[in-house]
Amino acid sequence: MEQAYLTLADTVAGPSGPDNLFNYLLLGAFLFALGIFCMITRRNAIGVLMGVELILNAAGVNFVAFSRFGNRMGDSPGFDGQIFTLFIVVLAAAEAAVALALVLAVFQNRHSIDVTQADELKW
Amino acid sequence: MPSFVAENHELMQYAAAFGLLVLAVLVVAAMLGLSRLVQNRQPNPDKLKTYECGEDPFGSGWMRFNIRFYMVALVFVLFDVELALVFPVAPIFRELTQGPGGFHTGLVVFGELFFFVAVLFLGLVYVWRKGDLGWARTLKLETPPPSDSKQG
Amino acid sequence: MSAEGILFWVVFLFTASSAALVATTRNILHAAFALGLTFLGVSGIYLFLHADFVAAVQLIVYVGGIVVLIMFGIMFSSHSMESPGEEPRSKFSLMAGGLAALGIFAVLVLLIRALQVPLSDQNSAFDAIYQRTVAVAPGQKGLGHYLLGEYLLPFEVVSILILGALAGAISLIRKETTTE
Amino acid sequence: MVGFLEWLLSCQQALVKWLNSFHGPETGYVADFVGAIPEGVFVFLAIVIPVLVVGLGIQAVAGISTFVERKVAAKIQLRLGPMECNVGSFVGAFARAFCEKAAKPGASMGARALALVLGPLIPLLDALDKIVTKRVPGLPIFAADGLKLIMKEDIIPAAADNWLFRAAPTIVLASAFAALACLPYSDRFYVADFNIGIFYLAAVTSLEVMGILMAGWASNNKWSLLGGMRSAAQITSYEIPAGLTILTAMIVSGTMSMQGLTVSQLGVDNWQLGWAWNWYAFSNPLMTILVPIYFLAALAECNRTPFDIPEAESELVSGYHTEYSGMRFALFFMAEYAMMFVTSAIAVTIFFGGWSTGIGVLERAMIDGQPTYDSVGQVTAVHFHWWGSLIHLLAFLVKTYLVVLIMIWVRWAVPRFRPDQMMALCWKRLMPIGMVAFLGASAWLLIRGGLTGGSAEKSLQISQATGVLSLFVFLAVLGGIWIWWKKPAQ
Repeated sequence: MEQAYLTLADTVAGPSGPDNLFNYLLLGAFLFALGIFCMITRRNAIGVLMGVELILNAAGVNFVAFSRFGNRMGDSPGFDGQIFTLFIVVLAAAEAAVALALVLAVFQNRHSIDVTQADELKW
Repeated sequence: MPSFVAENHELMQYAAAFGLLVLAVLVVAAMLGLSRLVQNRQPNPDKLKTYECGEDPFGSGWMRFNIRFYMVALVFVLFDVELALVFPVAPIFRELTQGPGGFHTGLVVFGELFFFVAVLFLGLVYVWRKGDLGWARTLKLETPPPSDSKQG
Repeated sequence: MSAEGILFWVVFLFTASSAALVATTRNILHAAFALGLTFLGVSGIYLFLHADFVAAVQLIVYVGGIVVLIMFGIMFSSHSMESPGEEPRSKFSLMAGGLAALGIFAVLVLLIRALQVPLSDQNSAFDAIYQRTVAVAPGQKGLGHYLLGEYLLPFEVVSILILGALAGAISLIRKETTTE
Repeated sequence: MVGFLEWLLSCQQALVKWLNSFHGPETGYVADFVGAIPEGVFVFLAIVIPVLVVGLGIQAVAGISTFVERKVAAKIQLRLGPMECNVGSFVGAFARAFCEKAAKPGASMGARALALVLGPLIPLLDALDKIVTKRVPGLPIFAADGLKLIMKEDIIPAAADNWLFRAAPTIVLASAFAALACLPYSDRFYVADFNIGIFYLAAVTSLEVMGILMAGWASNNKWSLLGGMRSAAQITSYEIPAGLTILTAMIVSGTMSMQGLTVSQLGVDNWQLGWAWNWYAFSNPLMTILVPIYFLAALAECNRTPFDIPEAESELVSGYHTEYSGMRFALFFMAEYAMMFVTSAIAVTIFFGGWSTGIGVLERAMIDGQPTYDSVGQVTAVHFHWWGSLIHLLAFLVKTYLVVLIMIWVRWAVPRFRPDQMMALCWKRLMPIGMVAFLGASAWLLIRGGLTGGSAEKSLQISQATGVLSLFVFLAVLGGIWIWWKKPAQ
């Protein structure tokens, strides 16, 4: 492995398709970046929440991918990543429930859920 | 057993689920296509109007509804999540309790499970006692239009 | 390419494109629907990782629960329902968001590459990481043992957390119904 | 499916062997060709053929169900149409008329091609008329109904959200279709048997909600939106009792796999093996209590009466599919009947022994080789003769369709709930009962483990005691339903 630099193609080098860890990491990175984009650009509070969900999914993909491919590296038998993803899903549900309740409460008071307009600390 | 199956047993099974999803899309396309071949299409503005029992539709169809729907979805999501966490525990319970010396392991596991479900039950009791499961309660309390209590 | 590989790329592209739709579509309800499809695709990805149980949880909680909740939320929170959430986005926020997303994506790709370099240095580990770990027993049984053993505390704490979330969210909404 | 692939591969080998037995050059070439077919082709076939069989089969079931529903409705409500209406031999007559028309100049090429196929079939269709059509009244209505649905104009309202409107029926149908993948049709003939079988089913059927909500929203119609919301609230709510039932079944059986659930209901290895009283509905009192709960949840998830609040035609025109016409409407209906079949199949699997016939002598005769047992004598794996598998397939379909028939019967015999009653029933009745049954089942399993201490003999005695108890509970449940039924209206 005398390569001085790696290209993007090398990033996903190795077996193609489902046998390659880096494909999953790439998908995770893509979902994460899209989630960030969604969070920044959306003015609707629920749209921002969708961005958060995308990011959480990106994290989940990475966790499960490492639990499958990474376990030869250490001594873990490989379910930790799945358990973590399980908890991520659960916490995402709790987060979505509370966040949407907050959004509805804000909407009730201000008749708008545009996050750019909810800029006073108190109303 | 052939090599492919030995390696991809589980994945190949899920390919069938994927195949059925694709088949559903194909069935929709085929049936709509077949229908498109034999049907007589003459759309006109009256036909394309939103159906409102023959009257001209007033306003948009997208209107606000009783917030109870939202309440139900919210309670559902949280209970659903709790169930989803109990699911992996349930199938191992039998093998933990049956068999020699299973009682003591089982007692611990049952305690853990009981705590979890008891908290779930507490949530149900809370929601119940606060009256959030009743459908038309607050509408009756605050604003009494009787027509609204049935709608929704 | 094997049939498995083709299937994988189909699911991969499906997930990525519906996620792109979530971020770019202007109609917020379309975004919610695309979000559901993204979750569906991600659960397919979990299947490729032999995490069948997590995939099912993803479906039942995300698609069956959270997406429905979000759809309800959208329906209850847009007051002009004519064009649900057709939101004009400012050029500035689009540019800022695009830059941030691109930057983060670039950093992540660099990180992934950085991960690959040490792996490729030690040949044995590099080979090992490409090998699928089929030796692990099928999903659900192991997960259950973990939840009751090593991860017992989070398992029980989560139930209390959800109770708290339930009480909090419900009381927020309840205030709405009574003051309305 | 794996078994099917093995069978295909063995067929290939047998064919090669047979062709080589001629020792001729021509057959030798063919043998080489057959032998050179890559394994991937067979893998593809092993996936696609079962998928097509169940996918097209469910459409046949849905079609038949609409007819059966009409017949049942007519029986109950004394409707004359499906009971009396018959024009005799219309299938053959229709084909003959079509072919005559196609033979005339000016007919389209498509019609001529169809006539070429249809023409030789006319004697067959006449025979069909003689045997079936003349004797079953109501068939012409069924045929006309299908024809009407196909020929109706497909209208998408101008105000609707075009894309979501088109996508919604696909989602609903896809969720019902995907569930077909892991139903235990038979011990040998099944599409797939996932490790997490029943959890997969619970997950996949919950996709339906998204489609229904989309249909309601995309129509831009007040009735549709209200119907879609009601439906979403109802289906999601009733998923919780259904999930509790499934959890209890998992606790009791110790497996999530649909085949595993079925095999675990074959019972213990003695003369009782395979008899119907081993089924969970008759052998475990807590499961017996859950039977009506799951049945109600299944009705609610299919939007069937008494839970047809989402499409209550006296209040909401037709609910979330008000704006759908023609074939798109038919797709929703197909999904509904497919969903009925799926939920019935789940009920049959977790309560009524899946593909088991329930006749111990017959099951014993069909077993090929020796079953394997766990430490307490419970059957864990068993292999049947191929004809036994066919009988099991038949048994599963008959049992499932019996449950579908009960659902149809209930639809025409019971009035609709109010939304608040529906909610109260789910959250205030079924949920607590389901939770208590779940905890009770696990507590009982614990006590049982303590009592037996792993001995097969004691385990058997306890099984028999609970079996008798469960029989009484089952009779009590039936009696309760009977009393409720006969109770004079207030």
